[in-house]
Amino acid sequence: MSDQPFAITLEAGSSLSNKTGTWRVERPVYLNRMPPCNDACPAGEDIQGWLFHAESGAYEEAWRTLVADNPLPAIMGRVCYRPCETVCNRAQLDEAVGINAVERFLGDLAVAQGWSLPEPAPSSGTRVLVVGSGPGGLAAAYHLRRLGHSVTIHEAASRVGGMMRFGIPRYRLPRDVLDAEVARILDLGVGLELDRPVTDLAMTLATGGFDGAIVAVGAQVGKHTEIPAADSARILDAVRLLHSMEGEEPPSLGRRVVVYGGGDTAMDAARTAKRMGATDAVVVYRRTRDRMPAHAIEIEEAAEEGVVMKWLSTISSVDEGRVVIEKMELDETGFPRPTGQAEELAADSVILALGQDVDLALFSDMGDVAVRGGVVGVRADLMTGRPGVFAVGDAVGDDRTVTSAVGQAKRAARAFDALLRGEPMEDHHRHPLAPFYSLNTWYYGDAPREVRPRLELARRTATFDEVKGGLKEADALFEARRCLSCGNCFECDNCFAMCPDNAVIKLGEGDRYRIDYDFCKGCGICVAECPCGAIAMEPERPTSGG
Amino acid sequence: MLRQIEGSRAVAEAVAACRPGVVCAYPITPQTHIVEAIGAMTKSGQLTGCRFVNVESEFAAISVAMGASAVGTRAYTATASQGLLFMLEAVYNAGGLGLPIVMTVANRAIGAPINIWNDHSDAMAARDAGWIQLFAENNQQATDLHIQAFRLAEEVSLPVMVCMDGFVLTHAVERVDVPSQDEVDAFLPPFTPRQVLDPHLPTSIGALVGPEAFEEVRYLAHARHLHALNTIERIGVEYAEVMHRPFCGLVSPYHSGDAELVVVALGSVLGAVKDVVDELRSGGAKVGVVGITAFRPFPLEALHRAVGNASQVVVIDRALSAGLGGILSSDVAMALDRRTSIATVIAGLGGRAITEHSIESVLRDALVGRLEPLRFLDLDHAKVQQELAHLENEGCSLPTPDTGLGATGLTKLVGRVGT
Amino acid sequence: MLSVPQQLQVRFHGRGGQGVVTGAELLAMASFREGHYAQAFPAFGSERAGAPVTAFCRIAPRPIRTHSPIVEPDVLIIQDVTLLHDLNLFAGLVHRGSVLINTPRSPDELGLQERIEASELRVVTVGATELALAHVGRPVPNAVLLGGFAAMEPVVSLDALLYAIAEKFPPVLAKTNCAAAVEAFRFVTAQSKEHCDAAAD
Amino acid sequence: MTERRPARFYQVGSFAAGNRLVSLAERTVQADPSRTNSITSGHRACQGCGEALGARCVLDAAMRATDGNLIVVNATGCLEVFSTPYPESSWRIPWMHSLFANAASVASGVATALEVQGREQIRVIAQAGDGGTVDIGFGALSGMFERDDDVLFVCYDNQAYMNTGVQRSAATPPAARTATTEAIGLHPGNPFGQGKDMPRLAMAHGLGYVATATVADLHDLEDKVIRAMGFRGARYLHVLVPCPLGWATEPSATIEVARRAKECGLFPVFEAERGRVTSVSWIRHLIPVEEYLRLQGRYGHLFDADGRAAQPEVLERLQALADANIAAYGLLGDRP
Repeated sequence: MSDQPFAITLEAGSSLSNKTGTWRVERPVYLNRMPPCNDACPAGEDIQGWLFHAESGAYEEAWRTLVADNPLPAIMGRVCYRPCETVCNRAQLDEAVGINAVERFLGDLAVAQGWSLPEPAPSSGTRVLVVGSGPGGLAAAYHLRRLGHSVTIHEAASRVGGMMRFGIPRYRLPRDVLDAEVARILDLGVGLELDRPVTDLAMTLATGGFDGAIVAVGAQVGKHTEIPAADSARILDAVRLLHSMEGEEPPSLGRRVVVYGGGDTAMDAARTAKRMGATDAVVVYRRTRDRMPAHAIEIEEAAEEGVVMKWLSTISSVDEGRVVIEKMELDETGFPRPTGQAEELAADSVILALGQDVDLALFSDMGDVAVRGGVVGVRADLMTGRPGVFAVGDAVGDDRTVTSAVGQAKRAARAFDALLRGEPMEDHHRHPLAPFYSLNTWYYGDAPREVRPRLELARRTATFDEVKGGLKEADALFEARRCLSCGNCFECDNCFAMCPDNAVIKLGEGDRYRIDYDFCKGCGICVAECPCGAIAMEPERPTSGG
Repeated sequence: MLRQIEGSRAVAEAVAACRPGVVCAYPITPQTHIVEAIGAMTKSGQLTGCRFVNVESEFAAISVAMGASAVGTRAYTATASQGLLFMLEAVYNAGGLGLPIVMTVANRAIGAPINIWNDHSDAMAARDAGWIQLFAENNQQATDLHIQAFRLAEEVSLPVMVCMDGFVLTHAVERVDVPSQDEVDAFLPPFTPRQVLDPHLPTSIGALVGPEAFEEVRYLAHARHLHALNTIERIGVEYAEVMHRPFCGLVSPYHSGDAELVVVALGSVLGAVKDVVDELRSGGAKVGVVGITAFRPFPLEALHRAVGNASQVVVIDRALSAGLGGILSSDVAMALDRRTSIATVIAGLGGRAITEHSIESVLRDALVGRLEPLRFLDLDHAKVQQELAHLENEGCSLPTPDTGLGATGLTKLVGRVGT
Repeated sequence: MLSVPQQLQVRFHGRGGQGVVTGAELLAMASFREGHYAQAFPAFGSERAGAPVTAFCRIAPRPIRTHSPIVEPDVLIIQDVTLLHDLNLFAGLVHRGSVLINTPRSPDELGLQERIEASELRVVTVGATELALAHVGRPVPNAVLLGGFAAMEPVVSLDALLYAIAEKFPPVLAKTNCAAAVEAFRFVTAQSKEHCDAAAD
Repeated sequence: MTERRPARFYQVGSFAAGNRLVSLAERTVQADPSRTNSITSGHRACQGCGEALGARCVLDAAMRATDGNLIVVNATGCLEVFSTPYPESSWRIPWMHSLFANAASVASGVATALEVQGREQIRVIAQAGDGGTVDIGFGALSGMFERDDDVLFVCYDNQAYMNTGVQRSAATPPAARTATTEAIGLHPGNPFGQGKDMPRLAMAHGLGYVATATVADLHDLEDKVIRAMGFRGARYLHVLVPCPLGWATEPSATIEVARRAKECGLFPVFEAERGRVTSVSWIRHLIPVEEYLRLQGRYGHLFDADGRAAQPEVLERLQALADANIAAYGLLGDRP
């Protein structure tokens, strides 16, 4: 430079000695926010996490991320009521991401590919009893086994699966899928003893030499109500009906069937009746549709299959071939009260689906285990009053879905493990939620009107044995790629590309970025243009800065 | 080769022989013949490796030359009068950036009133632009100065303006020895720029410079000009040898060594003055003349030496600084001892002929101490008196410029020369 | 080489488009060829075609330093006879100066007697335009007229003039102009001879 | 431009600078860690300066297109002042500043000289703000255009003289407040019916390539720069670069404002060759002009304290301008 004219001609790039970071009053910081789907998932899945892998077609990695929390994706992909999709931010853009469909795709792919679950940790020498082989039991067994404990499942029935087998009809959950995912868990070396009802938990623990137990018994006892009925009247219990669909000779229901109740089980019963040849399947419910406990999707599908709903009605009596119905009306508190008007319905049989109870007799000899209102009292970590004894699923109430059972099982298993190791349960702090407004959705391609119907179509195609079909690989990929990655950087390079001061440093694929506070002037463009809300401004700390 | 040739043509051929890479110009009288000729040479193929750019204004002409120079290509342009003023902002810029452009200024008056004829107002308006300014006395010199100008500009990294009187020289057909290509090649090496825009060595040319360094930048520009004084002489000597010419340096003295009265002037008027000097000397008067070739940088020492012991200096100024008087004479005054008196003769404005007769009468007046400090040569006094009188009736009384200035300190400088 | 007095100053008068400036330049080139020093320059103006135009030519045995306009010409070359009505035409013309006029008519027919006698002028006429039309096919009399000048003033030889014409003009134009110039030279030579004879009487 | 590249609808970050799901070639130059950073850190531009960003995007793309053989001539203005205050320069490429009005001419000289030197592989960009382009630099620019010199002229349009304190230029839009068109009197802000449509003027010169773009769409902007470098002769690129100072916008809103300028139709984004419009960047989500104007203090007088229209008739006139663009350029494409 010496020969260059003084001051008139300058050295290239010499402004690097001018640290403009001192201009800053606010500084951008990278953060992770909780995506609504993960937040809402009862099974505690890292949905965004496994979608991230699915987006790039890394399906096995996606599946492995998934089963870290839930060993039953193929099942979950069929029976879950998808709270994740209800809260999906994408729904405000065009259509919620078909998370459940992708989960099922991954689950089925894993079965087809014969992917096996991760190897258990070295044996801890601890023996754990799991009561019940339903979703809660299986999930608990899986997590405990992975943590190195030896696990034995005691199942009262002669076949594995609990309510997944005896409560959920085949058309919603084909048994080969159930068997495949159960087998995969058992392959980890989980002991399964069938026809082993546990009637006295304390004794079973003692005699079996178990260090603890996770009780995951399902709600298998149908509720009853007193209805005046002729002896000739044919009245069955929905739970039994669905149970009897497995294996032994199914009962004959006749052509005209009335189902009493408004829960998912009522829908299952009605739709099962349809499949058993009933021409009329009428659901009688004492309140209105919006108060029906059954999930909307179940009601829709039942209606599509020709199931008729009778709202604001109670059955006052049952005779051979007919039932008498009394019309109800809602009082100002929304409680149904009789109107006195009666109506007759032809019915060859009446199925009662008025809810289920859990048989908690096994705790009768455990004074320190509180049983109230048909459920076991547990702490936040799902441990009962008896140290080392946990309860999950139907037994602790909650929404009594497969998904929450699986989620509780995971939490119980981890809590149990921590207890055994004498470590406190590490409570990983939850990130703040990533609401829709925190996103800059410009950067996501929109789904034009014409393709939106296709989204739905791709997710459900009616077949005889299974209502919903699976996604083709292309559709699954497409669906996965619709994820907005809410609250978590997916390395779109916007911050790196749009900083007027080149103050964002790209650390390389997978390593995200770093702000160069020597030069960042704190304009906040990176925050404004981050598609997924993974950067935030915070007040400059006087001590630091460029 | 000796030829009877128009000044513009001779200059065009000299410039072409310097192998410029980019020549750009906008038409303005009386510079047109030069660039027309160069344009023709590029089209005919006589001048290869050169692009002639027809630009949309003088402002663009100088700017194109700057761009070309900044990437290391020899650039040339020519202009005059309003054209020079229209490009003046960029002229200063080229001076400040030190881009070694060579530009011919076919000196012409500046309007209003519009006037296409010769004087030095244009060059004087650009005298502080940081350019080297050389003035040609005749077409031989104009030709030679252009060739030296490229060498000079590139050696000292400053743009050079070669001034030749419009029409008087540009359109005069005279005997000129136009150097051959070989002779020019032997004298002028290829252009190696001091600073250049190059993707391999990126630099930033043309920074914003604040108060903390601006004065230093200007100081260095001044130093560069002072340094150029020596370079001009050195190159002059070398050129004289290579081309077998009489040496022409910063100034050209003629009978000034023993003169008591020395005339100082720029450009083509010098010829007539020399004739007059011979005339007066034949009558025994000790008069001489010093022509200034390098007006910027101004050769204070060389001029001082050339003027020698003259007791009186008469400066013929071909431009007027209204409200002051002579421009050249103000500079000349700086080169003189206190005891040397100085008078300014404003002459040849807007093409007004400067005849030997008029020059002679001025000098005779000076010799007998009858020359005012400021005289307008061949001024139509009747006309201006009438106009002044008219103004006086309007209520504003004005002193007549020449006598008016007589009241100032300049009179004290006027001494009588021995008679 | 033909001799020049101390200095010969020629002033050309014509109209825009008649090649007045070129005429002065041609004379300078011929003088250069002849070994003299010469300087030609136009009276600079913003005139357009048709307007009166003036040009000058200095010829000297030593270098010409001055660049002043010529105020006292020794010779006038008038390319357009219609300019004679302009009284300033003869301004500054030296006593016993010469005048070359482009016209087929004789000096007597031009009504210049008074002036001629007053200043003892020598006036020569030649129909240069006609010659130009005949040889060149264009009414451009400048080169042709110089043929007459060569015959009239012993400063440049016809050869030097023809050389200059050949150098200045493209071949065809040069050839025809030379032919016309030669004819003008002969015409004026003859005329001058008559003049001398008449003077001898 | 968006229409030219294969559409990747539904995909994560389809329109982001980079996208891990697509090849490096399909990502923006700005997403490339090895980009030139033609104008590097330490420059003195305001927080959120659109011009600093725009210049880096344009020049980095040009550097890629020319394989590093680039020379840049810069007119006087903000960009020049904040990038080269002695003793520091932010330019990492050969760069020269001469004057306000002569960037195009200087660039002509550079290009001509390179041609004479037989180094045509080195390409030339002249750049200026709107003042140096549409006003004081227009004569030189028109001359360069007309001679078809091998120069790409880039105008970073922030719609006023920001360097001198936000005075009105011939690129200042109607109703906008500047220091010389204050928001006072009967007709506050810049008058309607004035100003130059510079891209159209460039097209009228019959240039091989003319394009408009904004800093909001890097794919589009970079594609156009790279495309422009594929042509020889004079080319013109007009880039809208919001100025937080002059527009009175949040520094963080720079990209959003530019995006809305395009999405409301007030700033048509298109390409033209030899005077004919050859392609148009469609509006993705059409918005009323209010949504663009509302973000900017320079239009503050058009809204009352509660953000309601204070001068509906002015908003209507501005909307009419947008509608006219939408119709003239078919900014809604083939969509209803």
